[in-house]
Amino acid sequence: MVEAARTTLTSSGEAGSPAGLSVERLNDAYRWMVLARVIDERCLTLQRQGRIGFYAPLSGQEAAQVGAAFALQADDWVFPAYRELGVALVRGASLRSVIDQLIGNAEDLVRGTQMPNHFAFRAQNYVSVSSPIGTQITHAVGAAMAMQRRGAGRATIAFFGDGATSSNDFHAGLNFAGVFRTPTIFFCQNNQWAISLPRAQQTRSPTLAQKSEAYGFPGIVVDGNDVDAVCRAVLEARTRAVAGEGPTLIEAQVYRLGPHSTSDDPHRYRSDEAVAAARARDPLQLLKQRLVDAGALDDATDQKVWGAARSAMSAALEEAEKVAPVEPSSLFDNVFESLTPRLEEERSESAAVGPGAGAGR
Amino acid sequence: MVEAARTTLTSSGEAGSPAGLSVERLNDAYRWMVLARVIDERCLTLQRQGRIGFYAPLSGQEAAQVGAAFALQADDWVFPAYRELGVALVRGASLRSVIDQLIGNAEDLVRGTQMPNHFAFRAQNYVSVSSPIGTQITHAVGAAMAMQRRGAGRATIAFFGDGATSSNDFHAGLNFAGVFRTPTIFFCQNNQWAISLPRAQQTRSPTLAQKSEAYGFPGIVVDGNDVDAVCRAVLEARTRAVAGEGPTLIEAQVYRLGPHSTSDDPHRYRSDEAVAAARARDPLQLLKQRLVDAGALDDATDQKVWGAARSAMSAALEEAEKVAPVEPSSLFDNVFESLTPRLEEERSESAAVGPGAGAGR
Amino acid sequence: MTELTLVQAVNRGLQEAMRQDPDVLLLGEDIGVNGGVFRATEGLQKEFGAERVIDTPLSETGIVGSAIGMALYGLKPIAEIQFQDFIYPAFDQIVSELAKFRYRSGGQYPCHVVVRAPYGGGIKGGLYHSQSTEAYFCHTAGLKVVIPSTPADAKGLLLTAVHDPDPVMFFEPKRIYRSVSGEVPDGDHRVPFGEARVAREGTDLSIFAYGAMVPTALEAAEALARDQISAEVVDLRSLVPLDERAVVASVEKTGRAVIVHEAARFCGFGAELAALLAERAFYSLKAPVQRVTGYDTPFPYALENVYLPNAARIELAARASLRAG
Amino acid sequence: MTELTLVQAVNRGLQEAMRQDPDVLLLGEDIGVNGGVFRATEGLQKEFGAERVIDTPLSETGIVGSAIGMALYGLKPIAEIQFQDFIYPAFDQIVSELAKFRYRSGGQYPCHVVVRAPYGGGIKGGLYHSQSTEAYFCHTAGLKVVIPSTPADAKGLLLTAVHDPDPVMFFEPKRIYRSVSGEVPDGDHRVPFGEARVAREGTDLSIFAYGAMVPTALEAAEALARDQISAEVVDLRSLVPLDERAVVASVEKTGRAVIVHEAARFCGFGAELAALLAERAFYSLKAPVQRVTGYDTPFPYALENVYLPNAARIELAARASLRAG
Ligand SMILES: Cc1ncc(C[n+]2csc(CCOP(=O)(O)OP(=O)(O)O)c2C)c(N)n1
Ligand SMILES: Cc1ncc(C[n+]2csc(CCOP(=O)(O)OP(=O)(O)O)c2C)c(N)n1
Ligand SMILES: [Mg+2]
Ligand SMILES: [Mg+2]
Repeated sequence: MVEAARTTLTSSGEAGSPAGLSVERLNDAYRWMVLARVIDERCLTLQRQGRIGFYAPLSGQEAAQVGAAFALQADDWVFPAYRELGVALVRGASLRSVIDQLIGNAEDLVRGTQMPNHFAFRAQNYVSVSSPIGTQITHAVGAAMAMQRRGAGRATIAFFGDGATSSNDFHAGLNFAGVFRTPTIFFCQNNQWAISLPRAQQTRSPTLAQKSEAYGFPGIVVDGNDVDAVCRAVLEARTRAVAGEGPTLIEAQVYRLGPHSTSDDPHRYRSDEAVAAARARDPLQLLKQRLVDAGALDDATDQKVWGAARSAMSAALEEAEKVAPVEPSSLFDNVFESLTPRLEEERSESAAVGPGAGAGR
Repeated sequence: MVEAARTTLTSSGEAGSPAGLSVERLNDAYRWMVLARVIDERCLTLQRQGRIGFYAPLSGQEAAQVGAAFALQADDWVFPAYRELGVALVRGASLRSVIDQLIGNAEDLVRGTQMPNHFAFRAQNYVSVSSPIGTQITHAVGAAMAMQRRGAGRATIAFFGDGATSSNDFHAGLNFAGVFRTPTIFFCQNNQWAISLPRAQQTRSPTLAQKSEAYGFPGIVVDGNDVDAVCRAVLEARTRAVAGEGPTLIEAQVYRLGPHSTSDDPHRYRSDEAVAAARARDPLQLLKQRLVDAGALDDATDQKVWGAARSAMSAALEEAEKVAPVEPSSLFDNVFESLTPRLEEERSESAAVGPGAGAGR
Repeated sequence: MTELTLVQAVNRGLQEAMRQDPDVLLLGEDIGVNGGVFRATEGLQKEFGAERVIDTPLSETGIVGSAIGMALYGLKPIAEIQFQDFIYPAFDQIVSELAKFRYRSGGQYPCHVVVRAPYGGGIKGGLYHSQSTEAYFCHTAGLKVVIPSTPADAKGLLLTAVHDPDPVMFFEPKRIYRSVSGEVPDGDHRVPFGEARVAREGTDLSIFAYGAMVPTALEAAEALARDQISAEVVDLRSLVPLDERAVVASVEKTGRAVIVHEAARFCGFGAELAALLAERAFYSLKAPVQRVTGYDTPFPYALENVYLPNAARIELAARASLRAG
Repeated sequence: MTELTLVQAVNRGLQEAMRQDPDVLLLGEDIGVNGGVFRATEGLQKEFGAERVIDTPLSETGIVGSAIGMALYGLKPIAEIQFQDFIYPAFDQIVSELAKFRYRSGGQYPCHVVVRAPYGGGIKGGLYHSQSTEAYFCHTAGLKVVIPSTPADAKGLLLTAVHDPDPVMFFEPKRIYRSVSGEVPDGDHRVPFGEARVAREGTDLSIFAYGAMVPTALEAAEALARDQISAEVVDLRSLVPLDERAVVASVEKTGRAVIVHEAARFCGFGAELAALLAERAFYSLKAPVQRVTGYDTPFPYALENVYLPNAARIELAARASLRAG
């Protein structure tokens, strides 16, 4: 099994691998990917306009995310990082709820507690995102251990980046998963950068996938720009997981086309040429071409796809911006299930000061 | 290089590996190993008698420790765990200073601050031991990075156990070492147990040595009961290190013949038969046989070697037990280079209470 | 009722919780076949199997991280950290994740984990087997922090912790694991959080303590009583939520406070108690607040008896308080 | 003298230290070619090379652990943690190792590392880009803890930290990285540890603050002055060692204390200050001590302005103090 770590799955597939996505599903995938791209483009603008406070784009990672999400079942649990908006959408998180979170308004499911991109969608089994890198990896393993007790036929999937392979939780999580043979898929989107640090300086491991060998289970490298290949790799891993054959590490090789986040200026550390080269393999373009070649898409339809995504975005945004801001008193909610006496007092104290007192300087 | 991870060095050596130890050196090694074993036996008794508070024996790991220590230079830096007494002895730590530490008397080099076995011998470049598992591994890497700046021809070596391969610092340390190609030797004594947890439950990695591949450098499995093989493996790793070829992970396979420590009762979790089987490959017996076969040792001489070790131990113990206890006021030393006003106050407060006030219940 | 030592009471509490609810499970190092290095989990793997009493690899990061994952999915894991001194590799998981899951998900993902760890000195454990690190966790919003000082409370607070919907740090005074014993109710027994216990009533001054310092405080109170000084000893039991009312009420009665803990003084839990008194019992206080604590040094080995608060030091502080004001 | 922002002063402090001593080097995430996410290390890799300004893999454990190793060997590493919120993976290294190396080796292995981290709220950073975790480190014996509030102090305390033989946690108020500027001495400039700075003299009450809360406290003092209330503002600068004498002296003069910090109140640094006053300025205190702090919740996103102390809250507390007693 360890040998699999050296195998690169290509879109032509392998003997025994599940069949590829139908043209219909590929068409679906394309729509999700376009929607994700549209959200990215729009949000970068919204942030510049001060309408949202921060944004971390996923451009370049759409195929990896949509492909992975396509391979999952509703009962599987997703443990995402901050960049997995594409996965959330495919799993059914509404555009409105996404934008509510980006704004942090009164209808935001996380109640304005978190920065943009730090979603939680309980109904979609999309677990709450935190900023510290890698911490969700051990959670995915623990939840998978719980599934071993009472969640037959389910799996967990942890999403993380190339940088996260250096985290404590990567090591602990993969080791526990190996020892307890948990139904876990470790899905690493190697987008070649951890902010300004290139992949080559993150670790000397020839591939990230092969790190699984240190924990006694297989690792797979997959072309993350190929939605079909990604989907098949995750399907395979999921099949192994629910069959009790243990975890798999998948390295989806992609490229972060945009800045790390709206706080980042990538010109400081990488050349335009490198990005242009990566753009030549833009997953949206690759999939579009494939659909065009299959006669399933033409330019006019493509325009409509983009147009529909843009309208959906605008409509949701308009609604979300009408929602009231969060109530000041909600600051004290959800620290615990119920308020402690001290928190009650602080809530009163805070109400007495009044929101009118305004911010610090 | 990664392929080396699968290689088991045997005592017959490999093409290109340094020559084996001379009979003279093997004789030396035997004496150190006997001394270590004598200290172990004596200290288990001393602990039962309440003359020392705790002890962690190294029986079964003498060849691994003495073999590794033989391969090092005085200027190399050792980052030990709590079980590496054999290494300290070979590097020149005196028996007296060892026993002073076990007692925690006024001449203890660590001033009675630490539990037994938590040595520090600055003159021997044997860095201070702490209890948390694995933390010394990143220190060894940092010191090696410092050597890259101004310590040409030197290397660092981190000692740790099989359990420590699960620690955060193992992951961080090996990854940094790979990225920065540090002159570091990672020396794992896989004694098959982390207290009660057997090696197989620590990780599913087929060998511990191969974990190095995840960090892009070679790993080697060596028979840790063979002092010669260990020495050669470490020599090789050291040669690579000082030549700028980067780190090596060595897994010395041994067996912890005694309890984890004087607080442990191994009968709760392992069978006497398993231990008996391991005793059949007691490194002292193996080396003795080799020396006898080479005509370099006979029973009479062997008796003398043991006798000398026992006398040395008794003499040192007698001296050490005469030393005064540590001064109560020294409690406040070495928190910082000099006392802060608050610590000065606390020292006075403590002196005013007086040692006569006695302990809490 | 059964007469038990404190560690036996912990063991019975775990057993009771596991019998009550199949979703309760334990994970930690050496807790299975070995029964825990202090024997707190003795016999439990035998009764409940290796799938509910899980020996983990040597990684506190993994223990707490995976316990969180289990809790998110709906189980009720109890994670053991072998010594509180080894909790730091799990600190990120505890502070960044466990404490904040409910909050940051707007209540969607509560995270019901109990983290147990033996703490404190007095066992000749030196720097790394003696620490009292409760203040770190008390300062971390989102965690409850509980420390029993009697066998009955050990079982009763533990069962409350297991049924509490929030994360609970449950710290056990290992120094009195075996030296203290007492009657413990059989079966389900719960001691609520947020209620201090007056371990000894008194009128001249209040001594606040928790965990292993409670018997020491009582010993001091005994000694003071010989001189007709009536010391009240308040066992806080739950540090978060803190029974602030009981703390203030005691000082309103006595006018004097001596605060005792093993941890270093600076920014220790005693600072919060003293602050509380300076804010809320200001007009009742007749004398400066006294803290009797570990010194601001790492925990020593040879000199642990110099470092640790003892009855004599508490007595001295009490007398200083009585002389003042 | 040069007019600099606070973050520029940090940058000049690092540059000066590296020019003074070839053993000084920096390591951290994104500090090299990217110049740090706040630009604190801008230009330094260009001047000193990638071997002295080291971009590390994404591991705070590795950053602090390897910095310790470098320091043991004799270098003077300055480790950057990108946000103080991400210091927890290094907590074990800081608390178990960095803080205890000198002690546990009987002085044989001092461990001279400076750990820099931007801290605090006010930048819309939410739970994980806003925390103020100084209390954890202040409670840890063996660490010095320093927080500047002006550009001159930022440079001066940083240079003192680099030359100090002990481990120093150097926390930078990122919220005022650019909003505050001032004259900074060129070249070698040192501000000693353990000396508070009276940022504004006053007679009616004392406001204690540090870091980003100092300008806020001054703003409140300004507002109070309009009502003829004379507030003294004490900028603590060094939390460990703390200038206890200055704290006590100020309250001996004014009789009233308002303590301000961003961190949660419970067991925060303010508790230690209040305790100190309850112990050592007891007879001078005319009114209950007031704490104006972050609430006992995780740091929020949308409501950070409700959470964070501001001039209005400080004013209210000051007036309450003046009304009392
Ligand atoms: C523990 C921790 N350290 C540092 C950071 C700051 N930081 C945020 S994102 C990031 C890089 C993450 O890289 P990667 O894991 O590859 O994910 P990507 O952003 O590329 O999706 C860093 C260093 C953090 N969030 N958490
Ligand atoms: C971080 C941490 N967790 C737990 C412990 C308790 N503990 C002490 S030794 C040990 C087992 C160590 O096993 P290994 O690394 O194989 O070393 P060995 O004792 O076999 O030499 C454990 C769990 C510890 N010291 N540090
Ligand atoms: Mg990345
Ligand atoms: Mg071992």
